[in-house]
Amino acid sequence: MENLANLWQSSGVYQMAWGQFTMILVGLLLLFLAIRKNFEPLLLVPIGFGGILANIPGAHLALSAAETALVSGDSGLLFQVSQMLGMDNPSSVHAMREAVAAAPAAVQTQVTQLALDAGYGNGMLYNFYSVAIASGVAPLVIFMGVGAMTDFGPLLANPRTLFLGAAAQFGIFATVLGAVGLSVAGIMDFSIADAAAIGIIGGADGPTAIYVSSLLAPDLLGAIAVAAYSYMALVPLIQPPIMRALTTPAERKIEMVQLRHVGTREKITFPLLLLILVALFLPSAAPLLGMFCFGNLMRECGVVARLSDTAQNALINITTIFLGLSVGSKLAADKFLDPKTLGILALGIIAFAIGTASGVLMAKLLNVVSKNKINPLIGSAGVSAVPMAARVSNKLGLESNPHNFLLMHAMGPNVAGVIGSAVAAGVMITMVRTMTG
Amino acid sequence: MENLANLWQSSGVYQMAWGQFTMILVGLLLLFLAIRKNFEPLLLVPIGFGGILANIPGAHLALSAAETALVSGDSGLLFQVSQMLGMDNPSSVHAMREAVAAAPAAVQTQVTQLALDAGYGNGMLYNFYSVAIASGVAPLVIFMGVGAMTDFGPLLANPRTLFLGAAAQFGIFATVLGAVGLSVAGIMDFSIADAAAIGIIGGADGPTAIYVSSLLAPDLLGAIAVAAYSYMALVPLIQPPIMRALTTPAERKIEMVQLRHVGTREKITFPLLLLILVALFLPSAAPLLGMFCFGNLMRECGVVARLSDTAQNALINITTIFLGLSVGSKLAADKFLDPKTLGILALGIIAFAIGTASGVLMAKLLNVVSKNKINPLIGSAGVSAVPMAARVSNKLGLESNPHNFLLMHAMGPNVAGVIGSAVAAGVMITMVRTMTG
Amino acid sequence: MENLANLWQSSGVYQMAWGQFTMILVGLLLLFLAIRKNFEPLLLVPIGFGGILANIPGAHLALSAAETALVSGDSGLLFQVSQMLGMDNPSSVHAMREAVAAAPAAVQTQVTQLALDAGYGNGMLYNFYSVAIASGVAPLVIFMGVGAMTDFGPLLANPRTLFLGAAAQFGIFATVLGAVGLSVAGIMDFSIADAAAIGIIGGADGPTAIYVSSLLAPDLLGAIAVAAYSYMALVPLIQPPIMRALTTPAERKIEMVQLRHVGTREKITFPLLLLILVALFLPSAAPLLGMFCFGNLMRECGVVARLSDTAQNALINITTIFLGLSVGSKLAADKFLDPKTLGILALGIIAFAIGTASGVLMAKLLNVVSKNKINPLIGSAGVSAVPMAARVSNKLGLESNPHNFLLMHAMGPNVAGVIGSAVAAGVMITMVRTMTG
Amino acid sequence: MQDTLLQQGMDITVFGMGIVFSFLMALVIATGIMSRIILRNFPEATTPSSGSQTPDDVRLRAIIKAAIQQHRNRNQK
Amino acid sequence: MQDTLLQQGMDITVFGMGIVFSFLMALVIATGIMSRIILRNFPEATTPSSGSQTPDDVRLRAIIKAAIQQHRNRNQK
Amino acid sequence: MQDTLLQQGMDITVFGMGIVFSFLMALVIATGIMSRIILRNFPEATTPSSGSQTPDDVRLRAIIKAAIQQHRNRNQK
Ligand code: NA
Ligand code: NA
Ligand code: NA
Repeated sequence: MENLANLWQSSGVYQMAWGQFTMILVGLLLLFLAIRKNFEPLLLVPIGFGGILANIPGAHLALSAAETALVSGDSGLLFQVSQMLGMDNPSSVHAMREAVAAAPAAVQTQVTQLALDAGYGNGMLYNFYSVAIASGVAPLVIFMGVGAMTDFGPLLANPRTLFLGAAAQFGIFATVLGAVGLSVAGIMDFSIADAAAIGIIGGADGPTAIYVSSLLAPDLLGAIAVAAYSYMALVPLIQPPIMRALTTPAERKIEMVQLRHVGTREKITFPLLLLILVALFLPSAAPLLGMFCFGNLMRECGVVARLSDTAQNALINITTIFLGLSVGSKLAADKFLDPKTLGILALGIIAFAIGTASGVLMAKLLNVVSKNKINPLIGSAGVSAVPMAARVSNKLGLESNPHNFLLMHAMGPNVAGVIGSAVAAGVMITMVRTMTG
Repeated sequence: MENLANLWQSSGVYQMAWGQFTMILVGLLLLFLAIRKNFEPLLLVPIGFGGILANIPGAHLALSAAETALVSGDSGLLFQVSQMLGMDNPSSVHAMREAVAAAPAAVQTQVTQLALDAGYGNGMLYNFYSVAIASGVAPLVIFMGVGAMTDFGPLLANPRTLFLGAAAQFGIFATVLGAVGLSVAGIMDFSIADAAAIGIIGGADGPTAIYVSSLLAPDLLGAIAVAAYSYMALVPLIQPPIMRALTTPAERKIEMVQLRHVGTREKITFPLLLLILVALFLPSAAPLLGMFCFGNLMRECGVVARLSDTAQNALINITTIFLGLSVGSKLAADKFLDPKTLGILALGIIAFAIGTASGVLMAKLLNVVSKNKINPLIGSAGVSAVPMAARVSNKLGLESNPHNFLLMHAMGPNVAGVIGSAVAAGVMITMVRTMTG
Repeated sequence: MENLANLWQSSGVYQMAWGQFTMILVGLLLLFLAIRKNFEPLLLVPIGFGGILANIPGAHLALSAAETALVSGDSGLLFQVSQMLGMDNPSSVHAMREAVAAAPAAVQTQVTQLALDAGYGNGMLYNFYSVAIASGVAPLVIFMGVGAMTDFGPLLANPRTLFLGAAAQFGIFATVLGAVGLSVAGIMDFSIADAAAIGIIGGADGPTAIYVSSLLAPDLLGAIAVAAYSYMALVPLIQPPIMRALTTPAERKIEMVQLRHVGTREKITFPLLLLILVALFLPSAAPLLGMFCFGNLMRECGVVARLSDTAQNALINITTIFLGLSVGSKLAADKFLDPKTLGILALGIIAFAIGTASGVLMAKLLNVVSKNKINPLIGSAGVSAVPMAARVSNKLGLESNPHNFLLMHAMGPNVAGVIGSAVAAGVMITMVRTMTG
Repeated sequence: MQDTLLQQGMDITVFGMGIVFSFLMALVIATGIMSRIILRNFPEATTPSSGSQTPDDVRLRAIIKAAIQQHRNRNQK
Repeated sequence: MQDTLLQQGMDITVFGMGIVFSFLMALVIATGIMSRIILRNFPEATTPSSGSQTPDDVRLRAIIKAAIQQHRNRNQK
Repeated sequence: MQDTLLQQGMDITVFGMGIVFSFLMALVIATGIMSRIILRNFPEATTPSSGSQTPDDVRLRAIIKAAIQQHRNRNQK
């Protein structure tokens, strides 16, 4: 009988809190969007599934050994932990979890050893998160793979489009200001690190967003990643009205000069050039852009085809699976079901809108000062969201002028946007660390 | 001269104990069975080879830094360790190794640091085992890959076959009772955790067996994994006599209604349904069944084909290599050459036999209460051992009735058996932890 | 304004020291050699790129958390560290870094925890190095893949060629003597461990060289790996003059008997035979040769084709990427820009030359005592450098006798050289540990 | 102690087998409901089953199709 | 404190946007110089772009070529 | 100390080279014995060497065979 009671107490129904139930529904919603609506399925299928796993009551898949011990341990164990933490009278287990997270590394080690001795272990998703994201490796490997898949030809044929990629990053910084504004107005409570991590959603680049928030605001990582990937999938809905509002029919009809052929030598040299500029001026962007350039060099140099092939296939696929599940581990109810998530979702879509607008306006500005006209529809591709945003530019271009194929022209600002948001990420990481450190 | 003596003392011949010699022969036997007799070669080739490597005298490939220090260290180092362990007069190095294994995590860390300072390091296979098995990740990744390879169509067309998969798990629990019985009778000395880990051999599912024994009885893992995979390979020998003995010729001739077509929607929904039932009722089975459902969802959802492909190929292959070598590391002579191994081998084959019989009998029982008759030969497929057991059902069916193809019908109970043994694994892990914790 | 100053101070230009600038040029040179001159591009592209990354000023990609803290921390933090190290008045940050490296593991843990609490983390390349090389796993996995790519047929058809592979290893030991000589003469300051690690360059086998130097002389690893791979690429330039000088035109015209067919059974048995000899006589070579034999057994046994395929493709490619970047992390200016590097480069080329000569001379010696004549041109292939050295033998053979194809004959000593240098590696690791331990 | 071990074994067997059966019975019922809902609401016009075609297959077939087409064109000349 | 947060946000925006623009402007200039140097010194005879062909493609084409060749030979008999 | 270093170097060279030779000589002998036993007891009817065909190759060939077959059938109409 006691056994039956134990089993019942260990079963999900008994332990399920409303938060976990809600989060399982959120996970199912993400899966629905990914599978039926084709919202970035490569990421949102693992993220949604991981989110469900993280919220299975009693399974503790997303908790460390120490957290599991705090959640499931008896009062004797909790007392020992409170002693280690120097807490005389801890108000709640939740307060103790926060105290452990804030404790010096040596104390954390002690608590972990105590948990291990009591028979608790890390949850599966916690291990995935530690290895894939906390170490920083998964977003970087994805970036390497993206580099190996990127053709800089259109950008090299028309380097001016880098300005479009730069302008579109204004979405990032406007969002930082927005997040700060919400805090100053007392509506939300975002720190400067939170604000920076939220802003990066505007970069419209998943691995960059995950990398930055893992460093600056790990608690918000789940919401930020979900927002980033969802809005990337929504680019065909978000961008067109903004693009139409900011351009005249005449502008939308501009035909662009055909791009010149770009040779192998230029393609090989470009990633090295970018790397050297990073080395000289922006060391904090070195991990992201370094791996990106490395992937691209492997692609273009022509002598390591088997490595490039693996970086674009087996390696990026394996990493994507574990990255997605790890992001899902951050969809735990107590982190995600927070008013902050609403703020993040609202700010994220504003970020995309402002980025789109800035890109279009910059294209119009460039047309003022230069002879070879740019169709401002390709400005919106500067947000990155490769290759969706470029396709949107192409589609709107064809609507206005059925003979005007903008796709290749839009690939320039599109990949420029990847570089631009990695630069912005580097700047923000450095500045936030200086401010808070 | 001293150098020559040192080299001789470090050479294998000098250090080889009979146990290691025997285990190298066991490793060669496993390789022979795998390569010439086609006994689950994907696993038994790495396991057999790993077993040989683990028993190379003087190489210490399967030992941790601390264990290597205890085995090779001088008396000064041994004295320091005994002080750390609080042993006044340790009887043997073996006793000290056991004391280290039982010591609190903080003491283990101290001993390890001492060993590292003295220049000892972890053996190669020890590292593989820690990363692949002790962390739990390798069996889970294999399960994900198996999920991505599994077609639930036949099961969905005839869900009643889930009962066959349930019944066949009686082999597991009968074996638990058998192991307990041997202990009570004083013949063997199995704890309840040992008994549960041995029972899972009857699940006829390699990764499940490895996962459970890594949690409940790591010392027995080598013997359990070898038994599980060997008997899976022996299914075509073990099952037919039992199946013939329990069925009449008329029963064996039963033709089954052709399976209905199962659509994509059902196939996509099924893994999610299973996941939700696990979340509600059986959180302890969440890691195994969660990864299994994730793999299957990737397969069926149709939008992440490249992830599904990687899960079925590169990722599962890489994991299999390291899983096999890691299991081999548990074939060290002092663990494997133990009367317990004989007990495990004997109990394992009984488990298979009882599981087979239970599946067949359950099919006959279902025929009593239902209209659409089931050919009881497909009941034996409920032990899992995918797809070997289903092929055995098919073969015996054709013997009795050359027009009766049972293969697809047997795939239903076959995959049900995978679910069934994962459920059994979850139940046993929870109950044993409650009992011993 | 303060912010701008901070950013400027964190930028590369401000922090770039001449050493780092030089090393970036060295990295670019390696990339040039790899891409344009086809110098072992699979390794030298990642190594060169990693070398550039490691020298980006201010990015600290190759430093541990503790090292980063020492390099960037304020005086308060430095004071705390010096207390932990028991240094009253540390002369420089460099001295403190060395003291940390030499400190007991427990003290290192303390310093690391302090660094983590202060917000410093491991650099990306440092993490890659720890996982891939410090653990020993990457060279071993590469060796497994090489084993899976190796056909021992030519060696089995003519086992005498093993003597050529043995003789060519004299290059290794002559170089050890050379390094010791430079130290005794006071020109360089190599320890016996350094000398052994340098000698292994003469093995002309990249993963073996990296494995040995990671164990015996991690600080020299960068220079040793660069030398090993560069000289392997230079084999077509280094070997021919030596081969011509040591052979007569008549010898170069010797036609060899066609190799007999070697069956599957022999090919399956050979890796097991080699493994058993290693187990009996040379446990210290067990990790390298064990993984090599395992890869070869997977290849030949015919029942694990999917594992063999993965070992030869996805797995070895992934490992190569991270191995290369990790080696690059050892191209930090303060390690590489050292007179020792010049010594290593000079000794390395001598090693190749002596190895080549020894192989050729041994072939001539074998001809004195045996009936079936060996073309001494295949002796040089004993240095390994698979398959470059065998191709060189073939080319020189065709120059002298247009009907004489030596390629398959040279593959025997070529793969024998891989075994030979792995044996030499094992011997040296054991002997150096005995001497210094 | 031995009694306890036996008792523990019995407990695991009885509750274990019970839960395996209950869980799989729940799964049978839930699967039945699920299938009925889907078949009623989304009666499929026999769609080819997806999920097993890798992009490689698709590419392969495309290339082979193209190769054969090209070959036929040449033969027709 | 709130003032400081606002100030921090402004700092990040102003300097951040400035650096993004300056960096990409530097990249535009450097790329321009690089392209000019390469085009002047190594005028390519339109080489086919490399880097995107995987070994698989190559093998595949080779096999298909061989298959068609073989097929044609048989047809010609 | 310097003497010792030299001595250590000599030791490594002499014993190292000795062991490399002895080990490979043992391997030559063992290989010879192994080959003789196998050739005497299992004289092979020249079997094709295995181990180098990946499943991909097999699938590829099957598909191409099928493609050609199908093509030929159509041409014969
Ligand atoms: Na962007
Ligand atoms: Na089963
Ligand atoms: Na060699």
